[in-house]
Amino acid sequence: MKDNRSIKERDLGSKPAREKVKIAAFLCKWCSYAGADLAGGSRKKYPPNVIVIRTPCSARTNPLFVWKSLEKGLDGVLVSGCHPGECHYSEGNYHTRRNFAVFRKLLEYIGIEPERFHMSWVSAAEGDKWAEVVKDVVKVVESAGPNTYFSKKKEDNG
Amino acid sequence: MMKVAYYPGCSLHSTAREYDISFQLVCRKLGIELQEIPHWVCCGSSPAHVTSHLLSIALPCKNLILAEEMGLDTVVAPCAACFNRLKIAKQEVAEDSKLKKEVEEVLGKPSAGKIEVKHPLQVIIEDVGLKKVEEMARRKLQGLRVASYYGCLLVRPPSVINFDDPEDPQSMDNLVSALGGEALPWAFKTECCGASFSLSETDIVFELSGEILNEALEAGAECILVACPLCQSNLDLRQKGIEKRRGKKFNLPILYFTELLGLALGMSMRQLGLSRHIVNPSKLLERKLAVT
Amino acid sequence: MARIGVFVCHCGTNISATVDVKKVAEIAKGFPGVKFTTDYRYMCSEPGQDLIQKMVKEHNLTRIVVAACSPSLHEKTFRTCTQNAGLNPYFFEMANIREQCSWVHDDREEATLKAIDIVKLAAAKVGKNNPLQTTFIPVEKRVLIIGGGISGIQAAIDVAFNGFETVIVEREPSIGGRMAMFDKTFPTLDCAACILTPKMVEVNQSDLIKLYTYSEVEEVSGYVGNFKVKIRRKARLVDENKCNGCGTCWQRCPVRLPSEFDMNLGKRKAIYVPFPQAVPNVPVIDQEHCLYINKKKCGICKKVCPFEAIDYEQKDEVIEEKFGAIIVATGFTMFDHSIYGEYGYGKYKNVTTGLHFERMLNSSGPTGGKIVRPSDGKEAKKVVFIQCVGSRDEARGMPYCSRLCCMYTAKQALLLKEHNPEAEAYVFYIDIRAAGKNYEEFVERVQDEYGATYLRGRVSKIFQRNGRLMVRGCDTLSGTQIEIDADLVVLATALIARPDAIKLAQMLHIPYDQNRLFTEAHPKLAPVETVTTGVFLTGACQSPKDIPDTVATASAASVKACGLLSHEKLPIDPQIARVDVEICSGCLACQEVCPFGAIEKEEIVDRVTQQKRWVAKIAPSLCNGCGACNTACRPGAIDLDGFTEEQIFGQIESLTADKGDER
Amino acid sequence: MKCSIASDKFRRKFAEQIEEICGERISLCYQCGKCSAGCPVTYAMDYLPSQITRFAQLGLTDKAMKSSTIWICASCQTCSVRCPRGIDLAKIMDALRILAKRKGIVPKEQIAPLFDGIFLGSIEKYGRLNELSLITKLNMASGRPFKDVSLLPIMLKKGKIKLKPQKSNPGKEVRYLMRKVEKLESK
Amino acid sequence: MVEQLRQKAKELLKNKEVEVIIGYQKSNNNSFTTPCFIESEDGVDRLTWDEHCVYNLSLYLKEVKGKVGVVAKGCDVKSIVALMQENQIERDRVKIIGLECQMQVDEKGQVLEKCRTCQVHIPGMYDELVRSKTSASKIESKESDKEYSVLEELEAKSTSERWQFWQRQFEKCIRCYACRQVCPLCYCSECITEKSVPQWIFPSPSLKGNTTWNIVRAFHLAGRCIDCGECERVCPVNIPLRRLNKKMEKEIQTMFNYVPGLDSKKKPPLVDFRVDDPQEFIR
Repeated sequence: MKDNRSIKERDLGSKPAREKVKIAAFLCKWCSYAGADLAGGSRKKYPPNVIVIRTPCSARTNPLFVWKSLEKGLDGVLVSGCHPGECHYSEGNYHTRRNFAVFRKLLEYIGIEPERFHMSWVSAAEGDKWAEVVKDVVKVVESAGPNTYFSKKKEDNG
Repeated sequence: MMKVAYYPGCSLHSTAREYDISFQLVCRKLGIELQEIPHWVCCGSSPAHVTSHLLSIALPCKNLILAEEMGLDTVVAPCAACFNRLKIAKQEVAEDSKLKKEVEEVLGKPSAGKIEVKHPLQVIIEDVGLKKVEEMARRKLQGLRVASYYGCLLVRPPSVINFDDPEDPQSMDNLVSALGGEALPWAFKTECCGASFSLSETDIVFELSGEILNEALEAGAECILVACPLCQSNLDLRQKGIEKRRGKKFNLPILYFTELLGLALGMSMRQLGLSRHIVNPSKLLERKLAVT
Repeated sequence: MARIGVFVCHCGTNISATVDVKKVAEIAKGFPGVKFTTDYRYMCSEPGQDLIQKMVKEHNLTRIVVAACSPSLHEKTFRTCTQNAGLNPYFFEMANIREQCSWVHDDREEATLKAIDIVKLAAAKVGKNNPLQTTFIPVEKRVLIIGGGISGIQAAIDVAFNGFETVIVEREPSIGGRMAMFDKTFPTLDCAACILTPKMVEVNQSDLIKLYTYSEVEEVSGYVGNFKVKIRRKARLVDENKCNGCGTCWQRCPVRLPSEFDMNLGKRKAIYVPFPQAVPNVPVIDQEHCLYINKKKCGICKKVCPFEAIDYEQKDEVIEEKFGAIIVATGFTMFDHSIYGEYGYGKYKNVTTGLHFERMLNSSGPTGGKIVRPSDGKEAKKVVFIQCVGSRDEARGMPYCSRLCCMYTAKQALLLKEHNPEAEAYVFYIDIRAAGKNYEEFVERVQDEYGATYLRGRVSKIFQRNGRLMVRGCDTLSGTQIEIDADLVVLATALIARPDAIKLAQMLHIPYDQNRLFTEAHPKLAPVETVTTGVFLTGACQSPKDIPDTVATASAASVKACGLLSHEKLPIDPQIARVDVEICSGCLACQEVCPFGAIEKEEIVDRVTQQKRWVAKIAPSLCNGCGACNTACRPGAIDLDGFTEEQIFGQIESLTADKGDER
Repeated sequence: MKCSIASDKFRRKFAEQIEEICGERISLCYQCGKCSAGCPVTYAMDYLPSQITRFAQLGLTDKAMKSSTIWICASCQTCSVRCPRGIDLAKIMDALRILAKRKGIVPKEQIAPLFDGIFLGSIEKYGRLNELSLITKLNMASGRPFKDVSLLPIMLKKGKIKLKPQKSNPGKEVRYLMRKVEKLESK
Repeated sequence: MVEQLRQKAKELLKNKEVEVIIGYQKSNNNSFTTPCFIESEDGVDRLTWDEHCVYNLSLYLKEVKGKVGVVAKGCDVKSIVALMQENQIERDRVKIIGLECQMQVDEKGQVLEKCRTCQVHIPGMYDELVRSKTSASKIESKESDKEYSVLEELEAKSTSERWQFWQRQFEKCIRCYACRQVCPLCYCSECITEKSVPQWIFPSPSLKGNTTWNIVRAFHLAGRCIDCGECERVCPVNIPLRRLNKKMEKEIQTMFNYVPGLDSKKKPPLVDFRVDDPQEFIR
């Protein structure tokens, strides 16, 4: 995660308080959603900026959902699924990985900050990891600030 | 005509002159032009890699760069130790970008990446081909019973060397069979002769080389074929001492495969420098091959 | 327009301590379509559920949102409750404000705002839920068992005992598998044949068990309850119905060949039964070597057969049968040690494997129970056993432990001593893994009573000197290198998946691991199931197993299969993919990504052009509802019920409709 | 002799040091002993090669580095080729020797390290190995002045060694290269 | 060459191997060529071939039913391969008359950008081949003509500069969908943009809708676009669409070592995977 690491290295703590970012997270129900549940079960604390949309498999998450989220004004998107080789449907997350490997390149090329899209593998046993991922993602999205892609020109309501 | 860079290494200019002579002669005959790398340096052999990893990579790389600067795409190294060090250096630099940077800093030049490192056996088997060798042979080996001894460094580690089998190599055996000799199956083809201890821990050489000689003799060998100056020196120079310790006569000539190939191609023992061997091979060769 | 009811749960104080549930209920009133909201202490309790049902009636609600814990806990509970309220059970969504909200945030205001978002998300989705009907499929009450070793035999007996019909498909001419080759079994030293043969006979005599030996599964289609299976019955050239196994033919056959069953240590004929107790006791003609088939000479077997059972013209036959469930019992094969140059590349005759040794021990085996050197047939007095050959070897073999070699090696060392008390047994091992019942005690006996010499270390080289084997090993416990001259070396080679395991896995749509071993649905809680409903695993095709474990999994798998078959009909989850053929352009990208082979190509007549064209068709019973096909479908012709595009768009939109409004 | 195992942190650091030098992970070793079984020179070692790896795993660095084993290893790579975990033990032996040299705990009685130094000295001077000078210097340094003297006449006669160093002398370049290596490594 | 082409076309029609041949004919009023559909032997004289034949005629293959012959350059054949890969045409229904092309030119007589870096001047698949006397593959390419050099300028820009660049481009879009109509791989009978429940793309021209449309199209073509360049050629407002598609092509080639349109037996990259695919971007 080259791009984000460089951002993480910057001191984010000293940034002035700004508008709270909102992030949609598409989680597969078998691993990452269960991992997020486990984080709750073990009372791991993390920032409240991430709202979860539950999907059967990460492969259900069409890359274009990510674009629609950004188009509609969300500040960041996270997609999370089972670790490779652990997909409940045996190979769904391999397809997810390919789709997003390509799609994130398109986003960047079109001029979307790489800070806005994130992906992770979180298993049902990784409650801690889920909390860490959320903390990280929120930090990085905050560094990019609120989504203003279309806010200056309000010419349609699509 | 095939043109390759030639890295003789220290031994071929000293203890293994006859390997140098016979290899050059054989190459000329087979249509391979050898161009010695100007100002080549020692590959660092056994002491470098136990002293400094960087040094053990930088020294061979220095030679690879020199060879590449000659505009050739292959360098041939007859000494198995040199061959091994050159191959390892090339691979490690290719796989480790950090090491690559360090080596380039030491050498002040971009490291060579394209040049291929080969052992003479590889050139003869892969580039010339046994078929051609067989056609060109003027003398048959007349069933000469040969134990081919490859040593450790010629075939190990297989992931780097990528030539022949690490446990039961066949290239010299195939050459012997192609030339009409009898290639003996035996189990000590890649056992260590103690090469690096030749001068420091000579007792180990006596022990290990003694085992090899013994096993070859038991297998019915009349001579041992080698492809490395260190193997040759240990088995030849130390043979008398081994005989004394074991109380057993071996009298096994230790021939370079280039020498046997040279004989098959019609050259004389004198041309090939066979008089330089400590265990005199002339009786055997005169008797079996009727060469002079 | 949907009329949504939102029910916010306090979960005691689990939620209400951090989330202002009253406020959540209050604000939710303003969400599109929401007609009623309330909060309650325990929604999942009986009074809570009653409340929902009452409010549905009172406010004429058509959709329910319960904001409480994770759907993995109570989705099912509230679906039933929704159904009891007279609504379609899928007109319900759960908003997870406990695990993913109240438990992970401290700030009450922030947590409340987030809970509101979560409820909004659920309300946006539930408004667009489709009524889904659970469908049922009838069940074919037969079980297919692939493989007729001890595992398949046990499974067949258990299924038959439950009163269901089963078919065993076995590739070899006889059932019995590897166990039929063994001499005695550890740790009790029962004779393998004595405990296996009665089971083989039972299988043969059961009215409910059909045997297709010398047969292979060629194609599997369909789904749980309705598998259609094509089976190739290879031509035996002997009529099974006429032959009574008298043996005249094979006694007279002039062709002598190495016997595979005897690991090439003994001979068989070109017409043969693999071993005397074979079931069925009907020979097969080896077409590759039969003189009549190849040269039109001989023909003796046909001449001497008193029942005219020999039929040289017989051809392979492919039959198709239907099954409700499939049990995979294909077993294992042995690792080929000839990749190890240091052990002589398989060239030394006296370097053998455990199975060779097993045949030699067997008194009805090729050596009549004598332990000999295969090179010259002389008695082997000094035997070196080497464990972990190909096991626990990431570099060139299998990374895993083969699990039973420790035990059978100990058994073989013991039997060697029993056959010849003068013989010496040396065992090179790395760790002794003897974790079964009475296993450790057994190994102790072998070392103590029988005096087998155990050396802890791996052997590095075996070579031949003067016709004897030199074994160069090491005893790491004493710190010494050891060289033993042996008559015979017995390698405990790894148990590995069969070479064609992947082909079968693809046919059945079951996953396999990096070692080509079939993968169970869950390593702990579903150890004999696979992710393909209706396909079960038993025995060593899943991982190396000894006989007790194999028999246990066979019984487990048969219970699972019978459980399925005990239903007249099976429900299928309606949250699956469907194709809009009007939009589908037939690129079949969906077919490429479907992990279950649930998508087929179907020819339809276009409604507008009246021309034929291809479209994708989904088999509902094979679809598991992962949604990979949706993503692959460019025009959006596929949708996934329960997670439709409209629902997900609605969820995204709900999050952004009033972005910043709350702040 | 009782021996207490080094702390976790120390062991990890030592393992990392070895990995840093040679890229091999000692933690992969599960002590099957195949290296020791195939090693041609165990008979001359005080500990088995597998025991050296074990010492390294336990952080018993002195035990590993002061053993004769690491100096007796002939670098023949038999162990590396056959290791079921794919560990290149020959490289670990190299790394231990390098570490021992760095720490200055090379046992006096070991001749191999003397040989290494004199060999490198020779190529530092001449760019290539001068065998005659190597033999004489090594014999003097190891206190065996007459070792192999009986072989000298025949070697001279057969042209195996020459009294004069070779004509070409790329020593300068090797010296330059060695300085650079030292500089880089001291960083 | 033209004679050879007409001869081959004639034979195909005569032997009833095809019912119709899709080719190029001279247009009436200028040096340009237009597609033509020839159903009888005597019509073959209309066929022509020169550097002005730029259209990708594979576009019509799906529409024309029955046995059909098509005149195709190397790049066009790539789209035929892609269509076969995606089940849209059956190989045995189509006879390909491959043409060795000599670099096609635009209205101004300039060699097309795509031709300068083309690797398939001789088609990779054909039933009949018409060779050229002046082979284009012999024409030396310049250093600046590297496969992806067209992307370099934009790639070097910062994220926000790129956003502004593309926004300026998309602002121009009038949603005429000419890019889609001319694309051989945009064959869906109903395009996602026509879908209203849910609405993926806001239908009338607007910056947001235009951006979404172009992103959706670029992603739908990822791993499939064979770079015939037709979309960019027909765009009335000159949006540099090739730079979008080429970028996807480059990334997919780097990550998955896949080039579209070369092998009809291969799975397209976005419905395929390898266990060791790159994933350094995933936490």
